[in-house]
Amino acid sequence: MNLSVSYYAMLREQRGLSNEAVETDAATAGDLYVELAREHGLTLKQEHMRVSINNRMVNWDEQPNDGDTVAFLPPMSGG
Amino acid sequence: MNLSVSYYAMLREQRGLSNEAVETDAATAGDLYVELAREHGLTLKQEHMRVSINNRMVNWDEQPNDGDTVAFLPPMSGG
Amino acid sequence: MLQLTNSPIDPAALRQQLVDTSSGALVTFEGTVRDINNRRDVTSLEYEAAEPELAENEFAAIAEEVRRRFQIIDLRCAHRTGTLKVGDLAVWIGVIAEHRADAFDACRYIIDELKHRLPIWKKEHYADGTSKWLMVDG
Amino acid sequence: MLQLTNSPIDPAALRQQLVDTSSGALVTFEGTVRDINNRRDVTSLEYEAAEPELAENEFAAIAEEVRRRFQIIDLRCAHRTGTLKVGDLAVWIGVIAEHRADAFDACRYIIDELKHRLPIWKKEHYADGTSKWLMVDG
Repeated sequence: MNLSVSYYAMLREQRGLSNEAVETDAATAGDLYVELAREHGLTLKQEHMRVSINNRMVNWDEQPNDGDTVAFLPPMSGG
Repeated sequence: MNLSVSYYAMLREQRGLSNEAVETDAATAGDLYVELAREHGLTLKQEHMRVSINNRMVNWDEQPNDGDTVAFLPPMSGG
Repeated sequence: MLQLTNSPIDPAALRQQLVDTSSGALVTFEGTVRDINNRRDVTSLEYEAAEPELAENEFAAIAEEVRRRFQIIDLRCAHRTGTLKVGDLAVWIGVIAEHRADAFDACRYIIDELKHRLPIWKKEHYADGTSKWLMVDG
Repeated sequence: MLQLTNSPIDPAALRQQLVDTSSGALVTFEGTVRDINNRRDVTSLEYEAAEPELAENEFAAIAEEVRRRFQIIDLRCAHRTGTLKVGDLAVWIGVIAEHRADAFDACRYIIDELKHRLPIWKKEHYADGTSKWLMVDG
């Protein structure tokens, strides 16, 4: 399937871009991150991050569908 | 001795005035209130009130001096 | 630090007095006149204050306790006197601190103590024409 | 209820949205940029936010929790994005309630949760030319 993937903050800097189109067979959002982390040398640990699909916070075992936007969210620091 | 006595809020209404000159031999602020309460039929209980002498909060056993201003303060309700 | 005033309180002006580059948190409390209290329709409120000097002395004592208990940078307080109608601002308290926990705790301490200790009295006037002097939080 | 903005936050305008005749208490929190954090001289801050829709959805979840836990009338929140300098307002939260305890507790709950959950990231720039992405409360 084809997904749109977004990166923010330190993760965006590590990846070197904000968005990219990804073709993947990853079964879950977590699997997708493992795949992309390996490919691009991303060092942030999954347990410190959150993930959203189509602007809705989801669990790492959520399954993305073709056309979805998946965003990886580093530890937040608003306020 | 001669004192200036101030009443506020419900106590002012009960006494019918805000300030009065009082000649008294009362040894303490508490004795003074007992004296005035008896004379004017004031019903507020001393344990629910506070008292100040010359704009300083004091205990009921504080002794006023000639020329002092004593204020009787009903239960407060600011804010 | 305590402003007793017969005119409307100006929150923006008070807020501007609380500026410090080391401040990370400002917490303010505003108490306004509610239309219903103890299930009765309130039309107006009257605040009577003791001599300003006595109120200021007592507020200074509260402020000293606050500074001893919490790590704050500065604080301000204004309290209305006279006649207020529903929606009017009766009291404004602002506290700045490096960190938010101190600002919250200090602001709350001030309003809690002020209600019991500041020599100010509140008389409520009701829609049925009656009125009543209130006790704390009444 | 959440306003994400690249321009300066206007507290007076937000405050005016929180008016209700049954309200007796308004508590506001303002978070500002401090000149020193973790003992380092801060020159500016950069806030990066996720998609507005994601931030709004997460704030709506926080607001729903607040309304379930505390007896409040209404709330507002604004958060800056972009570059801020020392003294600039980064976040504004306001809560009105009948009684002050709920207004204080709700306002504090919102800022505590927001820091962990709102998809916004803060990068500090220091006087020595370095910079760092912060973790919560860092």
